[in-house]
Amino acid sequence: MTEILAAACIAILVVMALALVRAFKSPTVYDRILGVNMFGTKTVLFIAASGFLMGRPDFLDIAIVYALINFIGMVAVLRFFEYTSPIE
Amino acid sequence: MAEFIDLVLLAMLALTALRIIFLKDLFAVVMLFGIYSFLSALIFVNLDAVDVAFTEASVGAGISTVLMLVTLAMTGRKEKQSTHSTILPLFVVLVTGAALIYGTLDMPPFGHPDNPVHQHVAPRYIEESPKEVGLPNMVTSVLASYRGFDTLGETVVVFSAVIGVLSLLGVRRTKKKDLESGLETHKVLHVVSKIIIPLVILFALYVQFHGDFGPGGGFQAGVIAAAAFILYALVLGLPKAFAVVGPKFLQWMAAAGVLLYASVGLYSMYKGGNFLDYNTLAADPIAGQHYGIIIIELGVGITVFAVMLNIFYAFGSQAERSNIQ
Amino acid sequence: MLEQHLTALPIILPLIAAPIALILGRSVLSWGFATLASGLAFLFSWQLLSAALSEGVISYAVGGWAPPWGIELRVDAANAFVLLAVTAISTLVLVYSKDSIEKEVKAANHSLFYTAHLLCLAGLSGILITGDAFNLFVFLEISSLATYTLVSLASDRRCLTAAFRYLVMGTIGATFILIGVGLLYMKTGTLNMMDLAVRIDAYDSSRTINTGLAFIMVGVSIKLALFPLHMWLPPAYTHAPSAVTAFLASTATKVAVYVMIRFIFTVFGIDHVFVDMGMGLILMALAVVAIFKCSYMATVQSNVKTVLAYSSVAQIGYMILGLSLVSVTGLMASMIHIFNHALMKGALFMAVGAVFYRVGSVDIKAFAGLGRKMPLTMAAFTIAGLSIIGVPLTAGFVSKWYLVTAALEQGNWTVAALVLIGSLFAIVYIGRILEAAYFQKLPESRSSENIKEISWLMLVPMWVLVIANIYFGVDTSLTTEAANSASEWLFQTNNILENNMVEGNSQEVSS
Amino acid sequence: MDFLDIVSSILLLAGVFFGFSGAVGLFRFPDFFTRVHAASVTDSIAAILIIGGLLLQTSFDLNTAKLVFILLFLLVTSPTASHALAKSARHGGLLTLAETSPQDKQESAK
Amino acid sequence: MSFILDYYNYWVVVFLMMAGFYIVISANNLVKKIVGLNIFQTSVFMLYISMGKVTGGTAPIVVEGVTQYSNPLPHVLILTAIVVGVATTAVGLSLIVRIKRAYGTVEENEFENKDDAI
Repeated sequence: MTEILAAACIAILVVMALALVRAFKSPTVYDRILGVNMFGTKTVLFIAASGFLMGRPDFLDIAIVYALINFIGMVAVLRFFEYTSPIE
Repeated sequence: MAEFIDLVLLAMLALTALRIIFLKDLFAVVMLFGIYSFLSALIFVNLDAVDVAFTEASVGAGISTVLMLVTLAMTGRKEKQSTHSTILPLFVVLVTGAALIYGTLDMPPFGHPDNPVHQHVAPRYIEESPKEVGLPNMVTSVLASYRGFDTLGETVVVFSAVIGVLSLLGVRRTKKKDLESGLETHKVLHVVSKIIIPLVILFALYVQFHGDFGPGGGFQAGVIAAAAFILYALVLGLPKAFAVVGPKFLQWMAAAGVLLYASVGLYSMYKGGNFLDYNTLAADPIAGQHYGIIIIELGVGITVFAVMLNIFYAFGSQAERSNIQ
Repeated sequence: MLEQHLTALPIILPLIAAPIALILGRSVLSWGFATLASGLAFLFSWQLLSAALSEGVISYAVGGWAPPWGIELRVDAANAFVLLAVTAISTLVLVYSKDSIEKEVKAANHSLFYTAHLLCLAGLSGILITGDAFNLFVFLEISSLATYTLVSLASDRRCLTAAFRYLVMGTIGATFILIGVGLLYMKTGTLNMMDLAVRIDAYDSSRTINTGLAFIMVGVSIKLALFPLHMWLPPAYTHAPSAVTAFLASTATKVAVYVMIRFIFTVFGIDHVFVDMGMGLILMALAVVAIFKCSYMATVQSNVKTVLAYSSVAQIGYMILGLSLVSVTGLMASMIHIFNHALMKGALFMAVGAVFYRVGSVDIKAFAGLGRKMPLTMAAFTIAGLSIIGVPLTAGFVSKWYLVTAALEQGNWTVAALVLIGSLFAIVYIGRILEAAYFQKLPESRSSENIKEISWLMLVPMWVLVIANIYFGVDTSLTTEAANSASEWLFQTNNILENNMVEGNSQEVSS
Repeated sequence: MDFLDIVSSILLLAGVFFGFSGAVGLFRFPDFFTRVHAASVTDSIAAILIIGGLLLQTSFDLNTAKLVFILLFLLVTSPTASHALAKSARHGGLLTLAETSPQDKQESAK
Repeated sequence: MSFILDYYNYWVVVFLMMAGFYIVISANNLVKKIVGLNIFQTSVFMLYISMGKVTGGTAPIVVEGVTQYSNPLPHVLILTAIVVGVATTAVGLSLIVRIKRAYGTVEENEFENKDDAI
């Protein structure tokens, strides 16, 4: 089972890396936000999976915080665009 | 496995930092900073510092990023071309970095259990604190009891931050005519936020009172509760948030939290112990530690909640003001 | 009960008073309350100094946890002496600030001002009293955050950029200290200063410890505005409200000098810093350059607050020069100068603030003819200015005297001569202002303005400091006794710790 | 490996697969609205599958409750965020591929 | 090879610190300076947390059957330091907002020209 969890963790890391690349370089601002958002949700999954991998799954609280902060960040970004034009 | 994950995360961090140096779009810089915070919190989880990760995720990626975004809304998104020379900063950084690398050469190896750090002082926390303080979470024991004075200082730091922000920005009550702020057009967001906010506050209470047994505590709970209200203010607009908790009330709350903390210390002095000596709070030292820690964590939570929300109010009301003009 | 907690009270008192001052809200109420709290802190630190002089060292375990595990407050002659100066100046400045602030700070911010002042005082007392390296960082940040706030409260927009620059530099400095403390912790496993001192010696030649020392030194140098890192200081002092400048100029940098002394003499040990690392020469060179470069800068400024700010950087040079001589007398000269300079600069900036209160400008031109219009203020300025120059019978003379003595003790004629030449610059920049005040006529255009002497509430604290300047210039027993025992104490602990190290090593070998 | 472990592994791997395909979609789809579609749909399914897989690893205690909470939270917030983002992009004046090059579309329809 | 394994963590952390430090002292835009300051501080936090790690240890919350815990003290210190960091950030950002209102710009070289020296 550990191997499967480890494989899953590594795969999620790869997805995170791809999202990170999108956040680094993207055709439009919205793509960047999309990349950041995807990075956030994948991080939540990563924490959950790695908690089981490391044998201390009682730290899921952190994953909840991540999910929450990710959402608030998105709302803040949307609010930000009410003030400034998103087109670069 | 932990080492491998550590390495991958460090590599991502390094790339993010490099990218931030060269980006000129400040919005992207702030987004990447949020990612940087998230990543470093992941590293903290991976290095067993769960309480720290908790705080870093909620503070660094949450509060700091939101505040930076609000500031950007007022100051503009583009960094202009610098006229400074880059040679001198580069030189300073290289010298400092070289000094640090030189310093690493005699460092105890990473993660080795025989390192001085793990041999002196810390063993007592690990071995004795469950007996002396009676809490399974050693970080909370050390934070609230052994180094309770530091934590009092930390609460006061937060308090001084709100003094600074209020004196610089002030919180102005918005007028009737700009009640139409908030993300009015996003109906789905309204509904979802209204469902989520009570859950988040519930979660904050859980973090506040479960901090003795798992990751969390007053500071994290305060930030999460503040985040719930920030979400409310973001979606429904500041005036509606003011109607729920007003800025003046928050100011008193912030002061009250610090006083609550300090009063535990004063009471223990009155009882004949030293400042913040919780053993004297009850007949049984362990019970005394329990009471002391619960009260001071509550004080920290109250102050941090009030301060974070009030800082957001101050920034938000400035942004709305500059938006109207 | 108070006896037992004397060590903790100077920190706790302003710390608790700050939120109460905010809750009080009304300007007059929070002013009275803040002054009361600061005055009480002064009384306690007075008792603390006498206790420290008689008992040697007083240790207080916060939370009842014994030192390396809990946080220790540790008072000896050295920090009790500086603490006395800090609390005294704070109380006087608070009395002074009631009127001064009304002119320079928005009414809505008055209670915030007093709160921030109390926080700053609590932070400074914390830095002085704590015996724990990380706790020092926490209090350093409390005082710094309060300071940034205080500086930015002025009405001139330039105070904002000054405060921002101060914030960036200050945070870099604090982060450097954090790195340094981290490196020490990594090698020793402890944060308590005495414990660090004992355990560092076992790692004397370690590269990690040396890097930690370097980072702490650079970080503290930023905080105390040692010469090449002083760029934040002149703008911050120039544009802050006058009461704030009077408070900061006479306390904040002094406390940072104390931190440097504490780290060099107690934590790292003289041999390590001066013999192995050769820091003595670097510090001495920087101090001499600071004295000359910044004294010269002071002579060419037109804003009187800037003149005094550059003069402060130069005076810090004297303090560093004293400790870089590595002798009991040299360190004693530094300690005396920390105390005396607080008295001088406090009085000078209060006088300048009084001029701003009446005239609305602190440009050197604005001083023209003030000798007649504001005789008491300008008399105070003159006496404090003479003290900066180092005229006999003033406090400034005493500190320069000991500094020169310390240099001559080591046969270091060059340093002694440089100190005296540096004083010549002080004659020039103080002389320019006095010349304007007494020998120039009030311009016609301003003769109609109603410029008169300021209220007694501002005059009394100013004159208390001026009289202290004369008193400590004539009767030097208190300052020299305290500074001497402080300096001897520092050398003594250093020696004890080094002997301990030798014994400890032999024990380790034998076991 | 007992039965639950096998099911759990299958769920995990399937979840990872969907997550990965979403990330690829982020790069390969032609315009923003299709990319948002790829990202948000796979986000939800990946969350369901991965957390479902992890749920089978718990012994029905507090952790189970927390996992369910995370899952519900993600299921509510993630699509909301994507929806709000797409809406905001639409209001901000971003066009779909079809709108930017109508000729191409007609030609390809023929 | 073991040398690299022993220290790679610290080296990357030093690199991160220096990247943050570089942004602080070279950036012209004040917001970016604050971002740099945050990166600098966050990296210092990582230095502390790295030294608290014990290989094979686990988070310092007592569970049955575990004897090897990581060092809780650096965690406590960094909790405090994070709070200090966000406090500084808040004050710095509010200064930036005021500077923007007073000068109309947040580029260092632009408002430097708008005032006389000092």
